[in-house]
Amino acid sequence: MTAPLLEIGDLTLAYGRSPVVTGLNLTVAAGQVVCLIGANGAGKTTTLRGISGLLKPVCGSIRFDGRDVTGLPAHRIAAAGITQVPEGRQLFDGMTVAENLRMGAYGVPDGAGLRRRRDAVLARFPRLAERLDETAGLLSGGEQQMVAMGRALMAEPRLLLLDEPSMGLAPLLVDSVFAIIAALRAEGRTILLVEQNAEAALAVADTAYVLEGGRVALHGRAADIARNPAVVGAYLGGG
Amino acid sequence: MTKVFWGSPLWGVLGLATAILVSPSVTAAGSEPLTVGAIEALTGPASRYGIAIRDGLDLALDEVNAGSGGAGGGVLHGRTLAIRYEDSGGQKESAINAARSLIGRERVPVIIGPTLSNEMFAVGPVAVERKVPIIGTSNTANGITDIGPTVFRTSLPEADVIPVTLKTAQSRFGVKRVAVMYGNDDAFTKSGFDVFKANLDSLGFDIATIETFGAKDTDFSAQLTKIKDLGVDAVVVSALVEAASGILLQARQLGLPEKVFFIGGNGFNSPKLGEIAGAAADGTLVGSPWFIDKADPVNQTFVTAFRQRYHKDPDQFAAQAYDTLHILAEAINRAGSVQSEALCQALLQTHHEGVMGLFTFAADRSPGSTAGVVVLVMKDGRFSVLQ
Amino acid sequence: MFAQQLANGLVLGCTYALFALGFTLMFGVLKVLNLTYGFYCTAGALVALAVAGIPGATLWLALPAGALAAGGLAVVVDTLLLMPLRRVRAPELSALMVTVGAVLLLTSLLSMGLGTEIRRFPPGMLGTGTGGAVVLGPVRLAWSQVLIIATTGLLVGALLALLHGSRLGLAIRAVAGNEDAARLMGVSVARTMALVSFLSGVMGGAAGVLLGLNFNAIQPYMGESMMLHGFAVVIVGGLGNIRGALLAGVLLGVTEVMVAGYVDSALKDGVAFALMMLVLWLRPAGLGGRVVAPRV
Amino acid sequence: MPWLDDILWTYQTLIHSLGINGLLALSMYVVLAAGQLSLGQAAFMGLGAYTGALLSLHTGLPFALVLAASALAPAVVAAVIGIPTLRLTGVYLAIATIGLGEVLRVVYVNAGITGGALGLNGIPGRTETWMIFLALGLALAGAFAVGQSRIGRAMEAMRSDGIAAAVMGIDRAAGQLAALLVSAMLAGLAGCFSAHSASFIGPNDYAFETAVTILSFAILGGTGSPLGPVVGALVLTALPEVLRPLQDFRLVFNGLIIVLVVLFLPRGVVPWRMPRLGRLPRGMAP
Amino acid sequence: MTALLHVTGLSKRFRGLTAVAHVTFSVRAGHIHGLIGPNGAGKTTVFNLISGVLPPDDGEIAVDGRSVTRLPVHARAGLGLARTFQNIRLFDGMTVLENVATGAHARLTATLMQCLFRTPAWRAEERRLREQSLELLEVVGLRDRADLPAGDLSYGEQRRLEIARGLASAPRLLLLDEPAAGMNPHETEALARLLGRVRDRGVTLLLVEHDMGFVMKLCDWITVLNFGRCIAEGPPAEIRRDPVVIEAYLGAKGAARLACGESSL
Repeated sequence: MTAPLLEIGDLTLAYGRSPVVTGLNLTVAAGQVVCLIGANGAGKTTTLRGISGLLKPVCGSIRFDGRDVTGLPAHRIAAAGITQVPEGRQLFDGMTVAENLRMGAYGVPDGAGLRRRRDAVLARFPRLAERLDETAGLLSGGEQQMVAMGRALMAEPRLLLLDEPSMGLAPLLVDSVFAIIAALRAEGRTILLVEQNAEAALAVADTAYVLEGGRVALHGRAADIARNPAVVGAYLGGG
Repeated sequence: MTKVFWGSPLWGVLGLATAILVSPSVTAAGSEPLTVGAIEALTGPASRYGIAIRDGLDLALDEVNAGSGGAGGGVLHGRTLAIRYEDSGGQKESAINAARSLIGRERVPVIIGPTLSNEMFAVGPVAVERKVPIIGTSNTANGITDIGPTVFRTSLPEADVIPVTLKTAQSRFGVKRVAVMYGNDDAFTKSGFDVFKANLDSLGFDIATIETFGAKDTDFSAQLTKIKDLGVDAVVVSALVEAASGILLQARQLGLPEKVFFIGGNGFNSPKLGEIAGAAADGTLVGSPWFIDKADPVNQTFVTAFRQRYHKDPDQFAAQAYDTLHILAEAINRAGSVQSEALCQALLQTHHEGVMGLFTFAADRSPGSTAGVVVLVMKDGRFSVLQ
Repeated sequence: MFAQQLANGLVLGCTYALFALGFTLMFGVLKVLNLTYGFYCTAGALVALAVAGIPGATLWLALPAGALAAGGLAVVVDTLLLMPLRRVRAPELSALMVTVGAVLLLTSLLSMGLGTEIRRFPPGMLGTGTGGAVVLGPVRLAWSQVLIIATTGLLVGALLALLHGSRLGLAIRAVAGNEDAARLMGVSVARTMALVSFLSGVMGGAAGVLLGLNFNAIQPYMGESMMLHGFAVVIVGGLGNIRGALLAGVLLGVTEVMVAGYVDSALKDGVAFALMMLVLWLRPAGLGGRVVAPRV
Repeated sequence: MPWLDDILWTYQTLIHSLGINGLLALSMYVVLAAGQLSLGQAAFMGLGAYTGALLSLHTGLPFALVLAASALAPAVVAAVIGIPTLRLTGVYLAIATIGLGEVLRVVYVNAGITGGALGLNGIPGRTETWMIFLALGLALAGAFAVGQSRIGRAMEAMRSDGIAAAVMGIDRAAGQLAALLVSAMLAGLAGCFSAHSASFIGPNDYAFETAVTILSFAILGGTGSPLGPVVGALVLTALPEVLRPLQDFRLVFNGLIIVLVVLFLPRGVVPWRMPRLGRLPRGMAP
Repeated sequence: MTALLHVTGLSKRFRGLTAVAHVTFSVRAGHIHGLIGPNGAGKTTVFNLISGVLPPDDGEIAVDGRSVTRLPVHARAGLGLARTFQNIRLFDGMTVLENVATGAHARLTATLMQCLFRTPAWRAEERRLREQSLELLEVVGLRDRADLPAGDLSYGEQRRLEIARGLASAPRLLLLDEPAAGMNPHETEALARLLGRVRDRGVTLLLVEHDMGFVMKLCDWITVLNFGRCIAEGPPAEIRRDPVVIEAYLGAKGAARLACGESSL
C-alpha cells in the first residue's frame, strides 16, 4: 500500500460544548473505497463534516495527500480535491439541474474542460441530460441523488465523500446508487462512504470502520467486518 | 451571577451621575457680571439658526459692555453683562431642562431664546411659572406670546410680513389667481401657510388649489403638474429653503411658464435659494423683516462689524438677535433692576432704532411695527429689494 | 395631464425601485435586514459631490466614484458589524439591532460633521438646472429623469444578467440557496457575502447620486427618508425578489403620484404604508412571492 | 426646605423623564422578551400622548380615565399591525412598526384635531411625579410577577425555540401578540404622562430616532430581567444631563451603545437573569 | 385495550419527494410502540405530522377517537400529546428545572391575574410544579443539575432532559424521536429502564429508534416504514423474522446470514 491519501489522527469534533467525535483515527488509501458505518448519532456525518471543513476540529489533524488541511475553510478543502455529497443531497433547489452541475465545477472556468466534465457526467447519468433545464427541487428523489452525485463528480475530486447516498430511495434506486459506487471504484476513484445500509456498503468497500458513540469500535477489511456477528447483530437487534 | 451584577460598569456611571447632580451650583451675587440665559440650538439640524443667533448676540454683547451706546460700559451702572448659553440641540426636552437649570440653578433673571417655535411652546410655560421674562428672537409661529405674560418676541411673526408681500404682488404684478403649496409637517411652514391662507382670503385672491408636501420630500412633480394645468398667475409657497429650491427647479423642469412666479414665506428668505435653484428662482418674491443691503447707517455698521468679526455675512436671525440684546440691555437700564415686573414693564416701553428699523413692542409683547419689512425679488440667484 | 402624471409616477417609481434593488439583494443573500443601507445612498451622493468639486470632473467620473465608495463602505460595515454575529450564529434580530444602532450612529456622526444643510451638484452637470428636457407629446421629462429610468432598467437588467448568466452570479445564488452546499462546491461564502455587500452598496450609492442629481438635494438624511419607501417596495415586491422590487417600486411611485394628483397630496405619504399593510394582510409573500415564514 | 424644592423644580423634567423612559424601556422589554423586535414604541408613545392630550384638552374626564384611554388606543393599533406580521419572521414586525411611526406622523400632521404640524400646546400639567413612579413600580412588579410564572416561562420558550414551545402547548402567535399589546399599552401610558408633563407635543416628537433611543435603553440594560431595561433607561436619561458635553453626541452615543452592546456585551450591563420558577419551597433542596 | 392514537392514510410530499404515503397504524394505550425503518423512510415526518409541526397533505390523525388533524401544534399538547426531537431542541438559556416546568405549560391553570397577584392558588400550583419537576428530574437522573443552564448539559443529559420535559405535561402519549441516538450502550440500557418506568406510570410511548437491540427489547408493537409506506407491523418477534423487513435493512444476503446466528453488540 502506498502512503494514504487521507490520514486522520486523534480527531475530536464538537457542536458547541458537547463532543460528538473523540480521538478518531482513520486512513483512506488512494484508489480505495472506505466505508463508515454505525448507529445514528454515532458521529459518521459529523466526521465527514469535519473532513470537508464544514466543522472546525477541536483537536487532531487531517492530512490530505501529505498536506496538512486541518482547520482549513471548506472552500479551500474543496479546492484541494475533496468533494462531499452531503446527507439529504443539499441541492440548490431553486436552480436548474444544469446550474447545479455547473456549481459542482465551480473552480473551473467556462470552456472546453468544463464541457468535457459535463459530457462525462451526463454520459454516466443519461437521465439528467433530459432534465437539464428543470428546477432541481422539483425532481424525484432518485433524480435528485443523481444530480447530487453528478454535481460532485463535476469537480473530478481526488477524494469523494458520500454521506448516506441511498437514504430515502426505493430499492431499485438503491441498487443503482451502489452500482455507480462500484463503477467509480472500478475506475480507481477514492471514496469515503457513510451508509446506513451496512450490507450494501460493506459489499462495495475495501475497508470499513464501525463507529460507536463517536469512537472507532472496530475497523478492518470490509469483508471481515461484514462477517463479524456483532456488526450483523447491531443492525437488526439480537435477542 | 450576582457577582457580575455588582461588578458591572453601571455603578461607576450611577456614582458619577449622583456626584454631579448634588454638587452645589455657583450663584452670582454682588458686582459680579449680570448673567442672562440663552437657550439656542447650537447642535443638531437647527444649529444653523442657533449659531447665527449666538453670533448676533455676542456681537451686541461686546458693544453693550464696551459702552458703544454712549452711557458707559455694561448695564446698571457698570455691571458687565454676560450670557450663559445652554444648547438645546433643537430638542424640546433639552430646552426645558436648560430653562429649568437656568432658572432654578443659575437663577438668571431673563432668558433669550429658544431658537424654534416648538421649543418656545415647551419652554414658555416653565418661564411663566417662575415669572421669568423670556424673549424669543426667532419664533415666528402664531400664538407664541399667548403662552403667558412674561413671553416676548422680537421676531416679526409671519402674520406681519406676509400681508406686505401679498399686497405688493397684487398691486405691482396684478396677481389674482394663485395656487398654494405648503409643507404640512413642519410647524414653521404650516403656520406660514395659515397666515397666507387668511390673508389670501381677506385680500380677495382666487385660490385655485392647495397642495401639501412633507419636509423630507424631494419629488413635487405630482403637485406641480396639477398646478401647471390650472393656469394660475403665481404660486404661493410656504416651505423651508430645501423644499423651496426643489419646488422651483422641478416647476421649471415640468415647463411651468416663466411668467408664473413664486411668492414665498420666510423660509424662502435665504441666499441658499438662489445658490441651489439658480435661474429657476428668478422672479420669486419674498417678504423679509430685514435685508443685508438695507442702506441705513445702523444696518451698515452692523453688517461691517459682523463681517469683520465672523468673516461671513449676517442673516436675519443674527440681525434679530443683535437687536434683541440691545433692546434687553436698554430695558434693564430703564428698569433699574432685573426684577420681573419692572423688567417686563421696561421691555414694553421699548423704542429702539435698530438694524430692523424702529422697534416697539405691541401690547401682546410681539413687535409693534412692520415698518422695517421689505419685499425682495430674486434675480440671477440673488435677492434684491424690490424697487 | 394624465400622461404627464403617469410619467411622473414612473420616474418616482424608478427611484424607489433603484433604491430598493441593493436592499432586496442584500436581504436575499445575506438574510439580514440591513438598515444602514440608506446610509450608503447618502455616502454615495456625498462622495460624488466631493469628486464633482474637482475641476474638470464630470458626472461620468463622479457617479462611479460615489457608487464604488458606497460599495466599499458597505463591505466595511458588513465586516465590522455583521460578520462577527454571523460567526457566532447570533439570532436574526441581533443583526437587525446592530444595523439599527449603526444607522443612527453613522447618520448623526455625518450630520454633526457636515451639518444638515442641503448640498447640490455644481450647475451644468447633466440634467441640473432648468435646461435640457425631452418633450414627447404632452409629456416632459428632464434629462436627469430620463437618466433615472434608463439606469433603473439597466441595473435591473445587469443584476439579473449577473445572477443568471455568470459564474459569480451562480455563486451568489448558491450561497443564498444553501450556504453549506456552496462551501462544499468550493465557494468562499465569506468572500461571496462581501461581494454581495459591495454590489448592494454600489447600487445604493448609485441610487444616491442619481437621486441627488434629479432632486438637486444631497444631505445626510436623504437615505433615511428613502428607507420607508424602500421597506414598502421590498415587502410589496417580496423580500429578496429583484423583479418584484422593480414592479413594486413602479407601482408605489405611480400610486403615490396618482393619489397626490387626483385625490389629495396630503395622503401621498400614507400610500407606501397602506400598500405595505395591504400586502401583509392579503399576500404576505409579496407580489413576487418568496415568503420568509417563521419556524412554526 | 426651599433648596430641596428648588432642586426638585430644576430637575423636575429630568425626574419625570427618568420615570417615563423607564416605562418606555419596560415596554420595549416586553416585546423583546417574547422574541420580537418592535421599532414602533415611539409611535405607540405618541399615540398615547395625543390621545391623552386631546382628552384633557377637550373633555373633563378624570385623569385616571384619560390614562386608561391612552393605554388602550395604541393597543388597538398594535393589534392591526401585529396580527398579520406575527405570523411571519421577526423582520416583518420591525419593518411594519417603523412604517407605523411614519404613518402616524402623517395622520397627526393632516388631522385637524391634532393641531397639524404645530402640535398641541397648553396641555394641563396633570402628571405628578408620584404617578409616574407608581406606574413604573407597578409595571416593574407586574413584569417580575408575570415573568416568574408560566407566562414568563412561555415567553422565554417562544423566544428560545418556537417549535419546541409550540409542542409544549404554547401558542406563539397569540403570546407574541399579547406581548405587543401590553407593550403598546405601557408605551401609551408613558406617552400620556409625558404629554401632561411637558405641556406641548408635536408630530415629530415620536420619530425613528426616539424609537431607537428606546431600544438602546433596553439593549444597554440587558433583557435578562425587567430590571435591566429600566436601569438602562435611567443611565441613558441621566447621562446627557450629567455629562453636558455628551449632549452633542446624544444620538451618536445611543447608536454606538446599541452596536457595541450587541457585539460585545449581549447580556447588557445588568446581566442578571431572572429565575423563571419561584424558589418558594427552599426546604426540599437535595 | 383501545387505540389511543389512530393514524389513517397519512400522506406528505415535499416539493418532488413523497416523504409519507398513505400511512395507517394505531397505537394502543399502555404500549411502547416502535416506528422503525431505514434513514429517510419518513419516520420523523410522521412524528412532525402527528405533533402538528407539519400539516399533512392527506389523511387523518385521531387521539382517543377525536380528530386532531387540523388542530394547531400548541392545541395538541392539551390533548395529552408530547414529544422530543431528533436534533434536541431545549430552551438553552433556561435552567434545567425551568425547561421541565415549561413542559408543564399546557396543564397549568393559573390565569394572568393569578400570576400578577401571586394568589395562594398560584403559589400552590407553582410549589406543586416545582416539586413535580424536581421529581421528574430525579427520575431521569438530573436532579443535581436542576439549576444549570440547559445548554451546559452533555449530549446524553440533554436527551434525558428532553424526555423529562416531555413528561412534565403529564401526557397520555409521548413521541420520542431517536431517544438513544448518541448514547453509549450503558446509557442506552439505563434509558430502556427509564422508558419502562414511564410506561408503568401509564404513559403510552411511540418511538423512532435505530438501535434495534433497544427497540426489540423494549417495544410491545412495531410498525416498519420504508419509502414513506408501512411495510410491516407486529410484535418484535414477528418483525425480526419478517423477510420484507430484513430485506429493507440488510438486503437478502444479510437476512440469510442473520437467520443462522443472532447476537448483539
